[in-house]
Amino acid sequence: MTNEELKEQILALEPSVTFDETGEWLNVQVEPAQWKELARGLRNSAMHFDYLFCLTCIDWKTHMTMVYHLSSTSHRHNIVVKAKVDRNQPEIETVCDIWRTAEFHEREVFELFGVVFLNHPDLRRLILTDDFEGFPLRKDFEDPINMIKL
Amino acid sequence: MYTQTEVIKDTTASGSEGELVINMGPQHPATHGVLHLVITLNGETIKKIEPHLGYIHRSIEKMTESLTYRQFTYVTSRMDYLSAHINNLACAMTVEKAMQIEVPERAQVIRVLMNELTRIASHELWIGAMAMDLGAFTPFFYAFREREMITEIMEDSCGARLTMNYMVPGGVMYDIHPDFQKKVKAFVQQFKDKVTEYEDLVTNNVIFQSRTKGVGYLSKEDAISYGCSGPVARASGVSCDIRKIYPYEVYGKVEFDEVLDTAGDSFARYLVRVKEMNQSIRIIEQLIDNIPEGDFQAKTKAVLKPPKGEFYTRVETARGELGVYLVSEGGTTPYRIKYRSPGFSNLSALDHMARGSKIGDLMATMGTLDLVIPDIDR
Amino acid sequence: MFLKEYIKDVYNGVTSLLKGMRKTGYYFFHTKEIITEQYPDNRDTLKLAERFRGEVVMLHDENNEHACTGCTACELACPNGTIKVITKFDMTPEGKKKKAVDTFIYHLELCTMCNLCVEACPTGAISMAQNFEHSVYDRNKLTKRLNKPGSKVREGVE
Amino acid sequence: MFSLEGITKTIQDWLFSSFSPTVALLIECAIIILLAIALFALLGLVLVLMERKVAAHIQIRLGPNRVGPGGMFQTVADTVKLIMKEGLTPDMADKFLFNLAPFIVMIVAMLLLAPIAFAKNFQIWDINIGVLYVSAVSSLSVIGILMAGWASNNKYSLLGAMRSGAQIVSYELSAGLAILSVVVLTGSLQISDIIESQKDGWWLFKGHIPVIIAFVIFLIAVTAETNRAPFDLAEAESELTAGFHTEYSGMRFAFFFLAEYINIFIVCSIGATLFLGGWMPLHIGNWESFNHLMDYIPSSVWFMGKTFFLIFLIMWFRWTFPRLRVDQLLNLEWKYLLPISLFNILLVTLIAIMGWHF
Repeated sequence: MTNEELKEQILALEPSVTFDETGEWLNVQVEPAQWKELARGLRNSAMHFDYLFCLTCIDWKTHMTMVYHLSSTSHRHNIVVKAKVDRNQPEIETVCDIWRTAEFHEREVFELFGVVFLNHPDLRRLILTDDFEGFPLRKDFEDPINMIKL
Repeated sequence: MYTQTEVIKDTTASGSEGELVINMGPQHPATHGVLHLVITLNGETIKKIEPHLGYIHRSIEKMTESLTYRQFTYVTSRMDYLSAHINNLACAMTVEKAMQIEVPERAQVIRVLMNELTRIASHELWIGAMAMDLGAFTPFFYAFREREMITEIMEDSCGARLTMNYMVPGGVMYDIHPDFQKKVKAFVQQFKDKVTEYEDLVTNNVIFQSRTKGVGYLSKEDAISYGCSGPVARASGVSCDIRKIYPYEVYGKVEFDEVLDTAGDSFARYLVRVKEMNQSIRIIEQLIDNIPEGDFQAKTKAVLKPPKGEFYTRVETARGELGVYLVSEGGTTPYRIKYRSPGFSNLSALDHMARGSKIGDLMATMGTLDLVIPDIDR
Repeated sequence: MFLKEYIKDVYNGVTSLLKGMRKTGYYFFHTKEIITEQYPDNRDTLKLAERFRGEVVMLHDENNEHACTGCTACELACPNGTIKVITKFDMTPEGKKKKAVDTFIYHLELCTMCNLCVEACPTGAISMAQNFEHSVYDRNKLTKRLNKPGSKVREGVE
Repeated sequence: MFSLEGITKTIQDWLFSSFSPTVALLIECAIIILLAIALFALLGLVLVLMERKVAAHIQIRLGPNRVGPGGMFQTVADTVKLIMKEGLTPDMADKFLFNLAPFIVMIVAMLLLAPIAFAKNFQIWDINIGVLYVSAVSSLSVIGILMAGWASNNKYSLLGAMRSGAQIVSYELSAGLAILSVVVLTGSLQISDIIESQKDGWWLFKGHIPVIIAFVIFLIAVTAETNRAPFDLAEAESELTAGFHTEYSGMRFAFFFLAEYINIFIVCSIGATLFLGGWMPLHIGNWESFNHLMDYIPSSVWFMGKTFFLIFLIMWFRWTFPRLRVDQLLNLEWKYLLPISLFNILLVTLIAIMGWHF
């Protein structure tokens, strides 16, 4: 499907989204509150985005952005969905009941960025030790011992 | 939300009635490194597997934020060390995409040749290690004999055996060694002669077949949902070869088949990998005599400064789809890099695949997932 | 029919096992196939690839001259802080100040042999050597000074 | 010509002439114990080295080649290392059983040496139920393994011991039936009688196809009984780290290790005795001159040659095949080996009754 068709269908699912077409793929900006609904729609509608191949977060110092890269194994089209979350109290609905790969990726983002995924079945640390403090991939993270500044 | 300490403490006492909780790893012969699995058993039957990661987490994503665009490719050799070339290529391609660098044809062909050699080397090691997981020690050495030839080719041309750092933004670091073509042809011949050995020792062996057939089944829907890629997904019938779907470099110009199987069990994953080696040989044979003349590296500025924006590159490593997500703010260092590693997603399906099977089956399942722990932890 | 299947099963199983044994048996009796490299014994005949990256060295010619101008391009290119170049200012005969290398410090223990410094060097002063036997008892010995004492930059290298 | 028979006879005569019969018997016992222990140590060293060399050559490697010429003293060096190592006992282990287990395994292996005929008239105890004795005592070793697994307070050990229990108990059956087929043909349980009956040819050749089948089943069953690959589920390195002896270190580990190799030697010597004629030279029908020539080779050489050939076969299996899964292991026994050997024993009985064998 072309970007125009995708836009049309996504707007039909969720009218409040905004688009950005400067990158390689269509970027969809969505509010965290609407994300879960949109995700379900993207997975189950005719667009059939069944393959979540990348899930990550970016710390912009003022806010954080959750980034979801979606692909369809039948139509071979890709989109990027972004949801802005508050940096002080980052919260977003989990999508691991829609794409099960999200379970591990969300756990990773949870401990490296501190984003809390609501209704995640098993949200606990996967990589770091229990006594680890701070969120290492945030921009303001400082570790005087292990981080060597060149 | 409960913390990790509680889980590990829990394993010293047995679980609920009739359950046995064992820690497999971080030091265990079959976890190939430092994977830690907390396995709940009922007798020999697996009820639940919880992976615990992070024993080799170096936070390469964070490290990369303070490295320049020339420096950050070499770190990725340490991620999936068995497909170091392909990781480096993904990074180089991301920078090239961002800066719109045109890579010379010769460099592209060399890159593809190196990639396919890496893929064969990785699968050779996997065949040996997987047979070893199932208790056959000898194929490991036979596989390493052929792999040794590839590492020697790499050593000649790239200067290192495992962490080559050969792909640089704009092309490759050096031109190929004068003996490269001769040695690759010798390797192709040797591989074709010796591939029957794996068939005799492993593929057709009745014990091996009974250990892998019907073990660790993964359906097509689950493979997609768990984000599996590479041979793991292709054995379940998911067409996901990035080389075919989104061809990069000269993959669009060479003939090869995407190996697909529909059985979805460990034996199918085994077969897919073995057939993939043959396809790689096919690609190498097409390209080895047709390396075009020309530059091996495009002219680039000393300091690379990609424009502001977001770039995503997908390549097919030996394990599956590697994604490099680059967020650039226009500086000399990346603002954020995310590596979407194939092993991480493949591992997430392990619990689903191994539930209800025996401990022995777990070895077959884990072996055919082809986990490389630094790739999972990054 | 069941019996036929059963016998076929046993037959196929046994033949597949025998095939494997034939292969391993072949290697047992053909000792010339052995590929073991007797490493410390074959040191004299050991041939490393010419591009093998073992350590960074600075090339000196017979006049004890090198090509390093002290531009610190290698230091900037290094991802691990392996190289530290301490520069000084020499007086040229014309009385002008000229930047030159005083001490070229190389931390072998930090080096990952990525070759980026060699690529970055504009004058070809440093290169990779094939020596790979780096083990020493004291890690201080791994911090090396690459420019030989008394050496100076070659004439004409800018 | 050198003959062990002469030596033993001289010693016995001298002992009985110089001491009272009781003292002479006690001294004889002491000599035998010493010899058995010496044989144990020697066999351990030789077999471990042999295994490593066989493995190396199969795997296109050289194997140990640093200590002594061709690595001959590698195992000696290993033994010294193991003796010097600290023998750890896990914190919550059952200390008594934990320390007892390796000795039980060793004692069982030692007991099995008794009825084996190493050469012509060179046998510790020619008991009239020799074969029965062997199969009865050899099944005791499972007790030691279970004890080790249970007492270690380690879940891997426990799983390994449980597997081993199921495995040894079930493979006893087909090993027993395979042995029985030779007993049926010979009509005696005594080892010396069985060897004597193979004077004009080994049972493997005399007994037609059923005995060959019995021999193959015997080999498979004893491989399983000695916990060797492809049936090394009790140890199963990639699954259970080291199975029942995970927690053992130092000399106690060495005992398990040694017992494994001694057990291999014993089952192979039993196999050689039953199917390949023990110390009996290769005799072919009425080729008188050939048979005479064969008699010149000492009987001990014949016995050792046959035994080591079988040991080599078992090692060859180990370095070729993948490991079976625990349910497949039991399937193989109950669905394949047991029915086949039951059917086979009927055939053997038929042959014995009709006198069809040579």
